[in-house]
Amino acid sequence: MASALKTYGTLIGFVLVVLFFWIEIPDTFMTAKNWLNISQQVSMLAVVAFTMTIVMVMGDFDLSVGSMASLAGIVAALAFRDGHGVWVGVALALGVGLLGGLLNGVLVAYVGILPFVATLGTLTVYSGLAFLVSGGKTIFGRDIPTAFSGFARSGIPLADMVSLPSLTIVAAVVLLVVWFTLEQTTFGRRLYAIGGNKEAARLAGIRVRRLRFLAFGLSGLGAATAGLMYASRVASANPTQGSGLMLDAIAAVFLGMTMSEEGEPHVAATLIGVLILGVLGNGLTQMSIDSYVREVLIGSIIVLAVASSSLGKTKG
Amino acid sequence: MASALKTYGTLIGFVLVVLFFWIEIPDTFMTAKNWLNISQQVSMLAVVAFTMTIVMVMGDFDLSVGSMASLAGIVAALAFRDGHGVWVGVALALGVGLLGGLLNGVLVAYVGILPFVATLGTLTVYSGLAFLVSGGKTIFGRDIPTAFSGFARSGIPLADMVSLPSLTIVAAVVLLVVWFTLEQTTFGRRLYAIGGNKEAARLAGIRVRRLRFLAFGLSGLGAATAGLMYASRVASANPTQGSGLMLDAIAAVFLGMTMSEEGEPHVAATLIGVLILGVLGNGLTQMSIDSYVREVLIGSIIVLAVASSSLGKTKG
Amino acid sequence: MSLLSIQDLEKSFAGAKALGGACLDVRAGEVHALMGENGAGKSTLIKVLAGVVKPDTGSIAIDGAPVAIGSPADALRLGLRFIHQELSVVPHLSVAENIFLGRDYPRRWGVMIDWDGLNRRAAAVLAGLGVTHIPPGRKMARLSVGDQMLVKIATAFQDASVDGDAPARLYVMDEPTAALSAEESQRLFAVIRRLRAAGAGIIYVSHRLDEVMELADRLTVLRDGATVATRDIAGLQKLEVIELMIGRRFAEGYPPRLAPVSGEVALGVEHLSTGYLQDVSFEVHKGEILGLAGLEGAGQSEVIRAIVGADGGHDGAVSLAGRPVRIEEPVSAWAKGLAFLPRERRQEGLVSSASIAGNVSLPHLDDLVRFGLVLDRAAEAEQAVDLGRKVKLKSKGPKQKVRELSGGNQQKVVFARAIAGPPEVLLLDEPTRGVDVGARYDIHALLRELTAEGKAVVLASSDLPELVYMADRIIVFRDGRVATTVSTEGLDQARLAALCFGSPAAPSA
Amino acid sequence: DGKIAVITPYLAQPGTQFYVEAFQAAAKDKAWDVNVIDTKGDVAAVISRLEDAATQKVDAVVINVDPAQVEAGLAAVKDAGIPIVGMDAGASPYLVTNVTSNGYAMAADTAAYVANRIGGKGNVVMFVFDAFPPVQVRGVIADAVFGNNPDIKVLDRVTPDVSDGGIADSRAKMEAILAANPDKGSISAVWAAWDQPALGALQAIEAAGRQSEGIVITGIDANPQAREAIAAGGNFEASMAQDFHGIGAAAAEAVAQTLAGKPPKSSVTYVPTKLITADNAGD
Ligand SMILES: Nc1ncnc2c1ncn2[C@@H]1O[C@H](COP(=O)(O)OP(=O)(O)OP(=O)(O)O)[C@@H](O)[C@H]1O
Ligand SMILES: Nc1ncnc2c1ncn2[C@@H]1O[C@H](COP(=O)(O)OP(=O)(O)OP(=O)(O)O)[C@@H](O)[C@H]1O
Ligand SMILES: [Mg+2]
Ligand SMILES: [Mg+2]
Repeated sequence: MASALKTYGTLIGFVLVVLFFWIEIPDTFMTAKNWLNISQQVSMLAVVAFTMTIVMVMGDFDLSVGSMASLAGIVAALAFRDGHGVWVGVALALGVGLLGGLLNGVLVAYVGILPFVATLGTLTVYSGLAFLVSGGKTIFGRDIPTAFSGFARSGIPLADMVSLPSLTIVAAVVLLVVWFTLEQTTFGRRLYAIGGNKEAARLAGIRVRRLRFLAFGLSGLGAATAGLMYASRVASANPTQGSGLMLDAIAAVFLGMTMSEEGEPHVAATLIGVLILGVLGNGLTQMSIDSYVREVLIGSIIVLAVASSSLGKTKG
Repeated sequence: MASALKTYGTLIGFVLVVLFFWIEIPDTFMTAKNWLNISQQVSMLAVVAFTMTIVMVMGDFDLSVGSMASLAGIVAALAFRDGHGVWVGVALALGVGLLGGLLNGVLVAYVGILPFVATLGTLTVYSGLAFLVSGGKTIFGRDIPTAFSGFARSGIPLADMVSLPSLTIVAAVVLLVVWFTLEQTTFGRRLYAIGGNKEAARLAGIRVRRLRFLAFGLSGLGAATAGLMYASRVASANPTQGSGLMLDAIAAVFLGMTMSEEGEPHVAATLIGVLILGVLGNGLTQMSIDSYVREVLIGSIIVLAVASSSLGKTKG
Repeated sequence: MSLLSIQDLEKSFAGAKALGGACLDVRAGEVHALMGENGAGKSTLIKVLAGVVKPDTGSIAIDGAPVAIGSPADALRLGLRFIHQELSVVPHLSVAENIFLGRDYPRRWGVMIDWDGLNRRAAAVLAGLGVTHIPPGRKMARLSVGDQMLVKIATAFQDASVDGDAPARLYVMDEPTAALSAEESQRLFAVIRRLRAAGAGIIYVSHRLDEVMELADRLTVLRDGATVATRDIAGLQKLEVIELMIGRRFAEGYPPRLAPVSGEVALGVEHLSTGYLQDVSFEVHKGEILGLAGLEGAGQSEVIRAIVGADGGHDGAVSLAGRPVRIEEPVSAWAKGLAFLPRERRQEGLVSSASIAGNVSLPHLDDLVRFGLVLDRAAEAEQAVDLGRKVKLKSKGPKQKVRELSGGNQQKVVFARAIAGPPEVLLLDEPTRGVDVGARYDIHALLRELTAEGKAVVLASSDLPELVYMADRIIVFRDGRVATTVSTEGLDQARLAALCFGSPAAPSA
Repeated sequence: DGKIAVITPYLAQPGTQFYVEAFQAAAKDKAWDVNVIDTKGDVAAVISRLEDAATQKVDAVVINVDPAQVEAGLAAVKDAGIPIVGMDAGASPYLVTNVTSNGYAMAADTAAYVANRIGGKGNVVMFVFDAFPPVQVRGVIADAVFGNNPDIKVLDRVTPDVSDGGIADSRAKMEAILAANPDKGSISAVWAAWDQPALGALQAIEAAGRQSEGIVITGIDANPQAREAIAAGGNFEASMAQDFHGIGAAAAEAVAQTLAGKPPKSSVTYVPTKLITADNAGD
C-alpha cells in the first residue's frame, strides 16, 4: 500500500486532477474533442520532453532545447522566405537541430564540460543566432507557405467536428520512437546503465562518450521538431518563441521520475508529466480561474501531486 | 601543468576576457569607476548566486529564487504604499523570503520531493502570489520612499567622482557571511558532507533533513535580499523583475564548480562565475557589439572559458 | 549482564524475509563474531542496530534497558560505532574531515575551524591504528581504496564527543578486512584487542574463517535470517562453523586442478609502463591461472586496468594469442575476448539501480539482440539465471535490483558477468571479496573448469591462500615493478608474504 | 450578461494592464463575466487558450496579440460562432474590429521631437525591440526620421533583455554605453521605442552624474512612471500617451455592439494619442 503510493502517487494525483475537472466542468471537459484539443496543445512540449528524457536517462540535462526550437523555426521560415519549398525548409531546420544537438554532445562528452554549463552556453549561442539570422524580427504572413502552416490545422477526421490533429500524431510517433529506443534497444539499455553508474558502465565495455554524444544529437533533433511544430501552429517564427519549452520539458521529465522506484526517467512517465501540465492549463482556463490564482494553483497542485509519491523518500 | 589547467582553466579564461577588454577598450574598461560599476551591476545576481551556492553544496537546486526576489520586492513596496517605514518593509520582505525558503526546505527535506520539482512548483506559486498581491502592476514613484530607493544610489565616496556603491557593500557582506558559514562552521562542513555522500553523512550522525531545511531557508533569505536590492535600484517593484536571476545564478555556481577538482561548489569560485557573466555584458556593450552578436559571443566565451578546465575530464 | 541483547528481530523487504528471529547477545570485553552465508542477514541486523533500517518486530536492549534506535544519530548517542560493509566516504572532503564527520571540529577563538588542530587529531587517530602514511589534509578521493578503508575504520575509533553522547562502548564491524592487506588487518586486530581489554564489546563480521578463529571469543551464526547457534570459539573447529552456516557437511579447501597448463600463450604483456607501472612484462598461457601479489598499492590493480584500457594510454605492447592488439578503452577489451572484473564492485562494477540480468548482460548486449537492435530480454534473463545458478546467487530472480542484494551476492553478479561468454582471458581483481566460504569454493571450481577449457586467468588477490592454492605461477609486485615471479609448486603462504614485503625472512605477524 | 474571455501573452506590460482594466471596468457596468488569461509571452499557449475558450463556449473573445500568429485558435473560436475583437492586436479577417493607437504616428512624433530638440545633429542611442511587431514598426519609423537627418548618427541600436521588465537591463546597457563614450556631448539623445528602456537610460545617466549634459530622452506609452519622470523636468522629456483607457473602453463598446448584432464597420478602430511633455505630464 505505502509502496504503491510511492510509485503511483503522481499518477493518482493526475487522476484526481482529471476527476476534479470532470466534476467541475461536466459538459465540456471529459469529451473526446477536449482531449484531442489538449493533446494538440501539449504536442510541442511533449516532443521536447520525450527527447529530453533521452539525455536525462543518462543523468544529463539539455537546457538549449528552447532556443534550438526557436532557431529551427527561424531557419525554416527564412528558407521559405527565400523561396524554398516546405521540405527544404523542414530538412534544413532538422539538420540545424541535429548539428546543434551534436555540438552539445561534443562539449559534454568529449570536451567534458558539465551539461548544465555547456548547454547554458549553447542556449545563449543558439538564441543569439536566432536573433541574428532573423534580424530579431518575426517572420510571418505571406512568407510562410500555407502548406506549412496548414499542417498544424490539419488532422484525420474521426467523427463530426472531431479530428485527430496532425501535431498530436507527430507527438505520438515521437513517443513511440523514443519508447522503442529507450526500452527495447541495446542503445537505450546502455543509456540507462550510464545514468546508473557512468564508471561501471564504461568499465563494462560501454562507449560512454559516443552514446552521450548521440543522445544529445537526438535531443537537438527533438527540439527542432518541436520548433517546426510551433512555427506551423503559430504560422510564424520568432526568435524567442521556444523559450518556454525548456523548463516545462525538464519539469515534465522530473514529474515522471517521481513515478519510478529508482527515480530514473521513463518516457511513458514523462507523458504523464506532460499531461499534468497540459490538463491543469486547460481545465483551469475552462473554469475561468483568474490568471494569477491559476498560477498559484498550478504550482500547488504539482507539488501536491508528487508529494504523496515522495513522502518519506528521504531520511536523516 | 595539465592539472593546473584543470583547476585554473576557468580562472584563466576570466583573466583572458578581462585582458581582451582592457586592450580593446583601453580608456574606460580598466578603470576603478568601471569596475565599481560592474560590481554594482552584478551585486543582485551575486547575492542570489552566493546563497544558491549553499544549497548547491548539498547537491540541490533552488529554482524559486527569481520569483522569490520578485515577491519580496512587491511585499516591501506594498508595505511602503500602506505607509509603513523602510525597516518594516524590509523586515517583512526578508521574513517572506525566509518563510518561502523554509517551505522549500520542508518540501525537499521532510516531504522528500526532488528539489527540481519542489522549487519549480514554488517558483510558480511565488510568482503567482507576486502577481496576485500586486494586481500584476508595477509599484513605483511616490509609493517608494526615497530613503529606500536612495540606498541603491548611495555609496562610500572613495575619490573624486568614484564611490563604493552600497549595493556592492551588501554583496560583499553576503559573500563574507556565506564564505564563513560554508568554510568555517561545522554547519557548512556538514553541508559539504551531504553533497559529497548523503548516505555517509547520515551514517555519521548528521541530521541531513534538518540541515537541508535550513539551507533552503538561507537561499530564500538571499533571494529576498536580492529582490530588495533590485527594487531599490529600479525604485520600483514589479512581479517579474527577479525572473532573470535564477538561471544566471545557477550558471554562476556551475561556472565556479569547474574550478574545483572534485566539482564541488565554493562561494569564492561562484564570485568568479558572477564576474565572468557581469564583465562580458559590460565589456561587449562598451565595444558597441550588436546585441545579437553579443549574445552569441557571451555563450561561446562561457563555453570556451570552461573548456580548458574540462578537457579530458570524461572517459569512455 | 550483557552489553547488548537483541531479541527476535524480524525484517522483510517487500515480502522477502531478510531477518526472521535473529537473536544476538554481546558481553562487554568480548569480540563476538557474526557469521553466516551471503544473504543470511548479517548486514541487515547491523543496519537495524545502526538506525538505518527499521525492524518489523523485535527488541534491542543495552545494559538490560530497552532502547529505540530511530536514526544513525541515535545509535551514535548510545555509544555505538560502526564500520559498514559498503565503503561510505565523502570523496571531496579531506581525510581529517571524514574522520570527524558529524562531530565537533576543534576551533580557534571559538569561531574559526582550527584546521591544524583537526589534522593533528586526525593524524593521532590514524596513528592509533598504526597508520602513518596517510596525510590527514589530503582529499579522500585522492587515496587508494585500501587507504580509504583505513580512514573509514579510523572514523569509528575517533572519540571526539558530541553533547550528550555516551562514550563509545560497542564497535560493530561489517567485513572490515575485505579490502585490507594482511599487514593492515593485523594492525586492526591489535586495536580491536586493545578495545576489548578496555572493556568494549565488538561485533565482528568476516568471511575469513582463520581471522575469526584467531580474534573472536564467541560467535553467533545466522542462517536465512534466524540465529541458529551461539558458541564459544575455544574448542570449536573451522569445519563445525562452516556446517553451522550452511546447514550441511562441507569439505573445506580448494578444488584440484583438472587439466595441465598448455604451452600456448593466451595473453602477452611487454614493457608495459604507465605513470606508475614500470616496464612490466609477462605471459599467461591457455589453461593457466597467473596470480598477482604484492602489498597494497604495489601495482597489481594498475596492471589489470592498464591491459583493459581503463585509464587511457600506456606504453608497451599487449598481444592476444600471439597477435598484437591495441586496447585503449574497456569496450575493445571485452570485444576482443578479455573479461574484466574491477576491484570495487559498487563504484566500478555495478549499476545498482539496474536488475541482476541488466548488470550481467552489460558487456554482452551485442550478443543478445534480435533484428540487429532489439534487446532479447528472454535471452538476457536466461543468461542471468544460468550464470546465477553457477555462482550460487541468492536472489528473487533475474529481475531483482542489484541494490537489494547482500554484499556477497552483489560480488557474485560481477563475477557472473565476467564468465559470461565465456571469454578467452579473465582479468580478475579480488573476485571473491565478501563471498562466503561455500560460494567461494564454487567460484574457484568454476575457474578450474574454465582453465580446463583452455581459458587463461589473471588473478589479483590480497588473500594469500587463495593465490597459493589457485594460481600456477605468481608475479610479485613492488612499487609498480615486477619484483619476482614464482611457481606455486611448494610455495607456502609465509614465503609469499615475505616476497611481497621484499624481505627474505617471513614477517613476524 | 455575457461571458467574455480576454486572452493575451503580454499582461505584464503596463499598457496591456491598463486597457484590460478599462475593459473590465466597462464590463462591470454591462454585468459581463470577464476571464482574463495571460500566457506570459507564450504565443502558442494563446492558441491553446483560444481553443479552450471555444470549448467553453464563451460569448465573445478579446485578444491582445498578433492575430497572424494565432490564426489556428482564431479559426476554432470563429467555427464555434464566437465573435473576436482585437485590443491593440493587428488587422485580421477573423476579427470584428481591432481597436488600437496609430503606432506609425507615435514613433514619428517622438523621433521628430528628438531630431528637433537636438537641432538635427548629434549621436542618438536607440532602444528597440524588433521581435514584437507593433514595437518593431516604431523602430522602422524612427530609423526613417533619423536617416533623413544627415548629421544625426545612430550610435547604437540596442535590444534590451525584457524578461525582467526592461528597466534594469536597459540601465546596464546604457551604463556601458556611457562608459564607452565618456565625453560631454558625445551622446545627444536616447530614443526608446517604449518607456522602460527610457527609464533605464535615465537612471544610468543620473547614476553617472551626467544629467547636466542635456541628453534628451524620449519614450512611448507615457506610463505613470514615465509621466512622473517627465514631470520632474529631467532628461526624460517626452513620451506618447496612448489612450489605454480609451482602447479598453472602445474594445468593450465594440464587443457590446457585436453582441447586440450591430458590429462596427471598420476593421480598425483608432483611438487618438497625445505627446506628453513636462507641461502636460501631470494631467
Ligand atoms: N533494501 C533491500 N531490499 C530488498 N531486499 C534486501 C534489501 N537489503 C537486503 N535485502 C535482502 O536481505 C537479505 C539479507 O541481506 P544482508 O545484506 O543482511 O546479508 P549479509 O548476511 O550481510 O550477506 P553478505 O555476506 O553477502 O554481506 C538478502 O537476501 C538481501 O537480498
Ligand atoms: N588516479 C590516481 N592518482 C594518483 N595516484 C594513483 C591513482 N591511481 C592509482 N594511484 C596510485 O598508484 C598506486 C598503485 O595503485 P593500484 O590500485 O594499482 O594498487 P594495487 O597494487 O592494486 O593495490 P591493492 O593491493 O590495494 O589492490 C597506489 O599508490 C595508488 O595510490
Ligand atoms: Mg553483508
Ligand atoms: Mg589491487
